[in-house]
Amino acid sequence: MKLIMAIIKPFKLDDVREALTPLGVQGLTVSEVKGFGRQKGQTEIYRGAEYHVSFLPKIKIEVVVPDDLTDQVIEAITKAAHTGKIGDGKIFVMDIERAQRIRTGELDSEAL
Amino acid sequence: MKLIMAIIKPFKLDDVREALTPLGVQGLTVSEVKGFGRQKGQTEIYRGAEYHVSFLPKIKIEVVVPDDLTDQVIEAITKAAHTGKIGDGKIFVMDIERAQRIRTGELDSEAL
Amino acid sequence: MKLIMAIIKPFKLDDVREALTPLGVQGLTVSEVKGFGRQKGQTEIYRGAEYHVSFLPKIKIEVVVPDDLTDQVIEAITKAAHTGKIGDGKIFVMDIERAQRIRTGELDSEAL
Amino acid sequence: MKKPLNVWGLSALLLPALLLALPAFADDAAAPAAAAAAAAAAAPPKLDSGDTAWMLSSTALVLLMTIPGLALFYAGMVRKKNVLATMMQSFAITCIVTIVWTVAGYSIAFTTGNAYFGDFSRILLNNIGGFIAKGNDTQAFVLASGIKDVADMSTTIPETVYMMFQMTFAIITPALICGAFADRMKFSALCIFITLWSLLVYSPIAHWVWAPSGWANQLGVLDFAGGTVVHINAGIAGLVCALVLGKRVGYGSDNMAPYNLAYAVIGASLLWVGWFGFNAGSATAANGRAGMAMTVTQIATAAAALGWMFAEWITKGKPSVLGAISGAVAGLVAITPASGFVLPGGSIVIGVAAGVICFWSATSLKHMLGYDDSLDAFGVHCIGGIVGALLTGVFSYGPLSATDASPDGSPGGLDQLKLQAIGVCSTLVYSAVMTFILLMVTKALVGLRVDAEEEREGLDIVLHGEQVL
Amino acid sequence: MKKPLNVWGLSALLLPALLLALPAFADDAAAPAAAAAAAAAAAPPKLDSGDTAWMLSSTALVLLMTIPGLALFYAGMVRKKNVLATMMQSFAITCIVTIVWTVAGYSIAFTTGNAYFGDFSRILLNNIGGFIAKGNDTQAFVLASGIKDVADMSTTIPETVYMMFQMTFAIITPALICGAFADRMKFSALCIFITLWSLLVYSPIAHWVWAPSGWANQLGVLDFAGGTVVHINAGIAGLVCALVLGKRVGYGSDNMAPYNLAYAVIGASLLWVGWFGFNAGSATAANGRAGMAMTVTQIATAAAALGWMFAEWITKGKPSVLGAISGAVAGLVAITPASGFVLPGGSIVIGVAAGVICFWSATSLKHMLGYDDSLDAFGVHCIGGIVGALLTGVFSYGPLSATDASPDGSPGGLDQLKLQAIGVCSTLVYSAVMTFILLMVTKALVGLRVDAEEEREGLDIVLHGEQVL
Amino acid sequence: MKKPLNVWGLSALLLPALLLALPAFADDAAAPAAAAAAAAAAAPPKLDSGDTAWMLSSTALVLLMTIPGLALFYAGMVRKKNVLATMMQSFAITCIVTIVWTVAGYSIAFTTGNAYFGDFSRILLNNIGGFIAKGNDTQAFVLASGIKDVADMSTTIPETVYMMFQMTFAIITPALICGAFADRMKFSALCIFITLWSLLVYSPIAHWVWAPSGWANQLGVLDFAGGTVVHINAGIAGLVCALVLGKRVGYGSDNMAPYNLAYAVIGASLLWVGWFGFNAGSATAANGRAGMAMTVTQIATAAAALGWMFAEWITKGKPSVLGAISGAVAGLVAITPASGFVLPGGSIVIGVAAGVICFWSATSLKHMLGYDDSLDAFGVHCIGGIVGALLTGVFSYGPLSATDASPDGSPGGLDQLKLQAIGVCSTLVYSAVMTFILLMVTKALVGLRVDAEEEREGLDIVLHGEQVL
Ligand SMILES: Nc1ncnc2c1ncn2[C@@H]1O[C@H](COP(=O)(O)OP(=O)(O)O)[C@@H](O)[C@H]1O
Ligand SMILES: Nc1ncnc2c1ncn2[C@@H]1O[C@H](COP(=O)(O)OP(=O)(O)O)[C@@H](O)[C@H]1O
Ligand SMILES: Nc1ncnc2c1ncn2[C@@H]1O[C@H](COP(=O)(O)OP(=O)(O)O)[C@@H](O)[C@H]1O
Repeated sequence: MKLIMAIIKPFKLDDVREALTPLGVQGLTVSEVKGFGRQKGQTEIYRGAEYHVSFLPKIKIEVVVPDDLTDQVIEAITKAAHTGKIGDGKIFVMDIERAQRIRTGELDSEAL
Repeated sequence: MKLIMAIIKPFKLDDVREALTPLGVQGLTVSEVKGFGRQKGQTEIYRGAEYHVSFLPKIKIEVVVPDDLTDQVIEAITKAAHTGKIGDGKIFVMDIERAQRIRTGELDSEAL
Repeated sequence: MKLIMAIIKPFKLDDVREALTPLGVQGLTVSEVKGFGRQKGQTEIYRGAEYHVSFLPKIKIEVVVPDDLTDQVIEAITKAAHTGKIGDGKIFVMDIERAQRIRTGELDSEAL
Repeated sequence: MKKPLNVWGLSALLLPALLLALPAFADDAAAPAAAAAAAAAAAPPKLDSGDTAWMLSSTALVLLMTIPGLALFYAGMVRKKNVLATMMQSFAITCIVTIVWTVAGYSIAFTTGNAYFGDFSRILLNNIGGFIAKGNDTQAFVLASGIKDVADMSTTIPETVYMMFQMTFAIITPALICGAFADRMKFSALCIFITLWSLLVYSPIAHWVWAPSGWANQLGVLDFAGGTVVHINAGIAGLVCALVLGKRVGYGSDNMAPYNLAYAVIGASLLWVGWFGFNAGSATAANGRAGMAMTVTQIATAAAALGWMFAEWITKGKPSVLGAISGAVAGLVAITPASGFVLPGGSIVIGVAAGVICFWSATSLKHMLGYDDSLDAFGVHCIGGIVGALLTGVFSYGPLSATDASPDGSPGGLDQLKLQAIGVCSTLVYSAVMTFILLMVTKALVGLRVDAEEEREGLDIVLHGEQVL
Repeated sequence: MKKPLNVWGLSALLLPALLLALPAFADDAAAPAAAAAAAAAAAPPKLDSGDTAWMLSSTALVLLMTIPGLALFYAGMVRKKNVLATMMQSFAITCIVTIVWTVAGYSIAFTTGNAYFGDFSRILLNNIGGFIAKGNDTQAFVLASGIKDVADMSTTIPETVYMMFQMTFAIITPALICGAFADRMKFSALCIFITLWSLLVYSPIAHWVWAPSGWANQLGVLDFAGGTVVHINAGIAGLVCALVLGKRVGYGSDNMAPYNLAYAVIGASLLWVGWFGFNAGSATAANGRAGMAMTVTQIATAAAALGWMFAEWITKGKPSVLGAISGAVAGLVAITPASGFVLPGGSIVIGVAAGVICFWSATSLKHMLGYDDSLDAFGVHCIGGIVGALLTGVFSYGPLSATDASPDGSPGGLDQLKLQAIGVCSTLVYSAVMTFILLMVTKALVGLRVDAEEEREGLDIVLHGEQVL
Repeated sequence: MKKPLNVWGLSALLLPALLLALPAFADDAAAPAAAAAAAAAAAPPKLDSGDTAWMLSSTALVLLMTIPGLALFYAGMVRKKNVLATMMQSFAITCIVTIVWTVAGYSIAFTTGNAYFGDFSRILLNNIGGFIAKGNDTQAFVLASGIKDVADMSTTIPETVYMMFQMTFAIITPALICGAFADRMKFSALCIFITLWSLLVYSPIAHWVWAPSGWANQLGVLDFAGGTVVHINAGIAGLVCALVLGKRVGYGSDNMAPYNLAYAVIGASLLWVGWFGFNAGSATAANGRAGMAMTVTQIATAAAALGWMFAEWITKGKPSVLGAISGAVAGLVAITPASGFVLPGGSIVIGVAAGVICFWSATSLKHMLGYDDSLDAFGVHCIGGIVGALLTGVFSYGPLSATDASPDGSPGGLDQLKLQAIGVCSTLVYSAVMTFILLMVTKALVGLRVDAEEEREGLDIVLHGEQVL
């Protein structure tokens, strides 16, 4: 199994989730994160003092999938999260050695 | 070393932490996340418009342990986080190549 | 490529970011987490009832770097996040099999 | 980075107002003098410290309704990225309308002029301190009719207090409109549009209904505290804004759940408390009518909140907090025109009707018709205002409005109901048409809407360079 | 998804009230007529616009205490998942009690009836506008005793204003109880319980203590603004609720740290400000007694806040914000019965005593006895109320309560202390017993508590389908 | 864990005050008697219920400014870790100053004494209830001059009400200072410093300016509602605190963006609403002067908010919410001394000047000079206060301050401007010097600042053991 971790723009979350469902992805986990990257942050102004906010709000999606789904999932995310503007985000893939469902104790691909 | 990542129900956090301490786990890191899965989300109502909230609040625990503790830790988490109801969550295991304690520079299992 | 995950004290975030830029790190992702560890938590008092808060606010930095940068990045983080006091945090290293930039589809080290 | 403000745009604002008003000015320049003469003939009206005390307090209460009341009510219902921009709308409107009212709005609304428009005798509050000597006014304010056969209206308070109390009404009315175009209007457009709207829509309608020389007042249309002037007016203007600006990006697909309903509850609560100043203050005195106005306000509000709550509980299975507070606001709106005219019994009916009907309009009608009135400015204020304005004509109790000149007062009945319908319709038409024109003018000057990407990023950071939390 | 509301449950509510009240009704049907006759004989009491102005403002201030004051104070102390449900309790109670008070509560409390229960002459506020002519009441409200040898109480304000001011007290009292059962009561149960409690507990006790015909009033029990009627009453009812409903799931093991103490600070601050209306408004006039009531309220509150703060600082090492605001509320509670009777010196003693004793009751007594009074409705309101009610009997200063009929007023002393103890005990007993009975009735109708899993998920989403942030 | 409170430190507080005051006490012990005699000769001044009603309401409004107004305004601008500690400062100061004012502050400020310091005849509010009989004061309060050739000032309200109204001013003034040392002062130091400052800086300056015997009052310095006494005084004290305590850790490098500007907007809004009590209440009556004071307050505030907003829009490209609310506060500050003396025209000029100048002082001057006045207590309150105090001397309109004794009042002009400058300078010098001394005393007793690591961790958890959210 692979853990696919995608950093995307927040307003793309629903699109990505909808793109994954048809592939048979039945679960995923989402966190609010702040991203620093090529996309330049925003300038905030407080009593005339300008702060450069280098961190922008992003969404991190973590989804564990069977090996054979990996490519399709990556492709689906790329498509759904794409705007073509800087800051669209990244996808990283890691290996998962083991997975277990807490409720039933099912293991590995059974557990996803 | 292994990174054990567990997605659990929020109110089970204290139970899980208490289950790990006797095993010698001396540290762990916790994030608030939102989970999408078999457990159906909630319906929220705003001025009569019903929103289906597909994401439910979950807690993600990340704990790095020496290889030989892996099984016990997984078992302890499974037990402590179990309610038997849908949405209890998952445990994923990844390999950690290296660990370092910032304060002392200690490495690997010394660092945990 | 490696995913370097560092848990640090919140007020060290800017220092760490500034330490990484000269190394050519062009992106990273940050989350607010709560840490449990050797550092003893705080005591909060509510209507005379003392709660021991075992979880302390920490920052988790996730940064994916080419293999050859790994050591320098770890060193830079260690230095910048160091205060010498308990609770300074940890650095964990994992292997990343694949990376992709959503905007362009660029792969692996091109994508970082 | 936004481009610096288009300064000439703003300075162009006062022109149309001046042009439109010139005829009125010419016709009635002599009126204030006449009024003064009439006042001199009768015994000068005496000040009453108790009435003044209550009106000073009421003014504070009504200001509290807009800042922070309405600011919180609206900000709690938008998404996180628009919270500050939404609060800024209420706050900036408070400042802008204060100046507009001082410069010309008050004069347009509450001087004699003709039946449609006041005159310019109080421009820049000219001579408003004219009766002051030794730190106090020597006589109370008279709302002069300046017209034969139309009686003056006497108060027992200084004119400054009357002007200030009315100013707080002039402030909240345009602020209510913001609910309709929340999340997408440019701030520069808002500044221009509100300035024009205050002068050319609010002030004239206030004149029609509340000035002794106003045509609706003379006709006998009843509107104690602003059902037509404030709520129907703002609500229909909101609908026009919602239609002209179009739907929010993502409307119908994105989750637009409120950021923080706790803010909305605080806001609704402050609206309720402040509304005591609005309605009971509209008696311009601390008397039995003020007491009855406060009583019926409380009862109608509670009845409407429960009406909406139970309607939702029965039809949707759960009584929501947003429903309860929305119902309360609907009740407050509906009782507004009636508050100085009806007794507790009538107020319960008005409340329940407002709660249930506005529940329907905000939850069903809106989706049926498909406009995106973000925070239901139309669904609650216009519909609630119409319910209240019409039922005023049904439940009005004579002795509350009786005077020496009119010993029967204005009791409810079919005749009164017809008059109420006239008031409602003319407000709807005038406000809708003028709002449309002023939006077009504003669009021509600076454009109305932020672009789609800015809207997605959120108005807080795009327009104001700030973020909440 | 919740099952739709059990409508017949609610409609069954008024029955017990009617049954219980019938004897009173039969006995005293003639009383209002008698009172009217008496009033006619003397010169009709004159309205005073200054007093009316202050009472209108006070009414707004006391409403502000409940919404948003108490709503925020309580919501800030619960966990995130119960924030909206907690605000909803205050808001819904405001609406429910408004209707209950209008329908029968006011009549039960403030008409003659007998020594225990008013009559039904003001049911549905019947004839409350009876003196209105030409937009004002022709005479001020007289709180009729209707009983030989017991003097009427005259005011200088319209009855509507008196009724409204008292309504805000009727609203806040049951809302205070919610602190005890926060986080676990069903909303349907709350609606039913509060309706019954308001009619059958609050209104009668208000009658005992404040109606000229009430037994406690005739006996000479002093309670200026509601130490017994409001705080002891709500506090002991809270304790009974906490005992009957049982502890929160996870009590003693889970972290139940407050969600947002900033809300609690705002809430406590608004309670403080609004309490000026509560206490100084209880003078029913803008006079020296109101001024002194405001003065001693301020001093006792500050003294109690500092008392709690230093007690905590010394014993726990840190002065907490929650401690300071809790102390302030304890001081406000304790000075309430005393506020129209004592001088600044006495108020400092009352304040310090309330701060230190309530610190002990909320932090030690509660843990010793082991009940789970979530937000210390009992520990602060009942204990603080008892401290204040008894010390009123010690520090009462005669000239503040003197009248022509009683030129010495009610000076403090052993005799008065005994009377105060009687007032305290009878309130404790009656409220506790009735609360228990009404909880049992409610339990039989719809059940009292959400189930454990719902409680764990949080009331916001389970009961109202909404979430904060 | 903090070490338990150093109790003797606090008890040592009152000593210096007593020592300093002893001469005054000796000199003037006979004065109250004399005043009483004088009062007896003339007809006793009558109470007015309307004026009393307004002053009771005003007192509530001014308390609302500090809690929760200022508490929220300041808490919204600090970082998350200091939110509760910042609210606690306002709340604790409210409590502390209430006691200090009761014990001695009021007596020092508003009794005769000499030109610099009152006497001790009202220590512990001694005899403040002296005129009470049958629940009301038999005569209104006279602010006795006790000095030949200096007229007494008569009011129409009970002394308790006057004392309470003034107490709320004594509360907010030191609370304003907190803006300067936010995020770094020890709470124990704050308690001690504020106690001393209230007694030895605030009360004397209030005496100079507002007591009939005060030197500035006799000289003819105009300060209607506290431009010098409150704002310049607090602002300059803030600057001294900022300089003595030094910059925040991380100033200039760390992101110190406000935690929650929504809180700041609520706070600013409540300040605005409450300020009606502050300024219009300073008329001590519900009359034309109060009405005009409310009017000019509203206009100047709106003008200043727009002034700051457009200045920022033009120079920085975006109108920020923080800018608009800061401008509003600057306008409120600047109109304060002028509010009972000027007409609407003057108020617009004062407002615009305050908005633009304070924009410059808070955004440019501060960075030029390099002090760290965290929340611009100096930049807004001192600078705004000076703008207002001086322009009062320009725009003052005679009839507003005219009396029988002085039929021309105090019209603006060069002479008056000079007097205003004297008032400003003496406040600046006395407050700065005394603040410095009292900070040194406090430092010697308990130290002023938390250590760097505590500051980094945040005051909420370190000082109070609590956290927000
Ligand atoms: N090397 C990296 N490691 C971890 N996260 C990264 C890395 N580079 C970028 N990111 C994340 O991806 C987001 C988008 O990257 P950015 O460089 O701004 O634009 P783009 O994705 O178009 O190249 C960043 O905000 C950050 O959260
Ligand atoms: N494939 C997955 N990858 C990542 N997280 C997952 C995955 N499947 C489930 N989860 C997480 O686990 C949580 C529980 O899963 P769910 O399917 O609802 O119930 P159960 O754990 O009982 O099977 C989800 O809310 C989600 O956060
Ligand atoms: N085994 C672990 N797995 C994951 N996170 C850990 C682990 N041990 C420590 N941490 C994280 O590192 C933080 C610091 O650890 P702690 O033991 O308090 O101090 P130190 O880093 O000085 O040893 C913890 O708060 C926690 O977030």
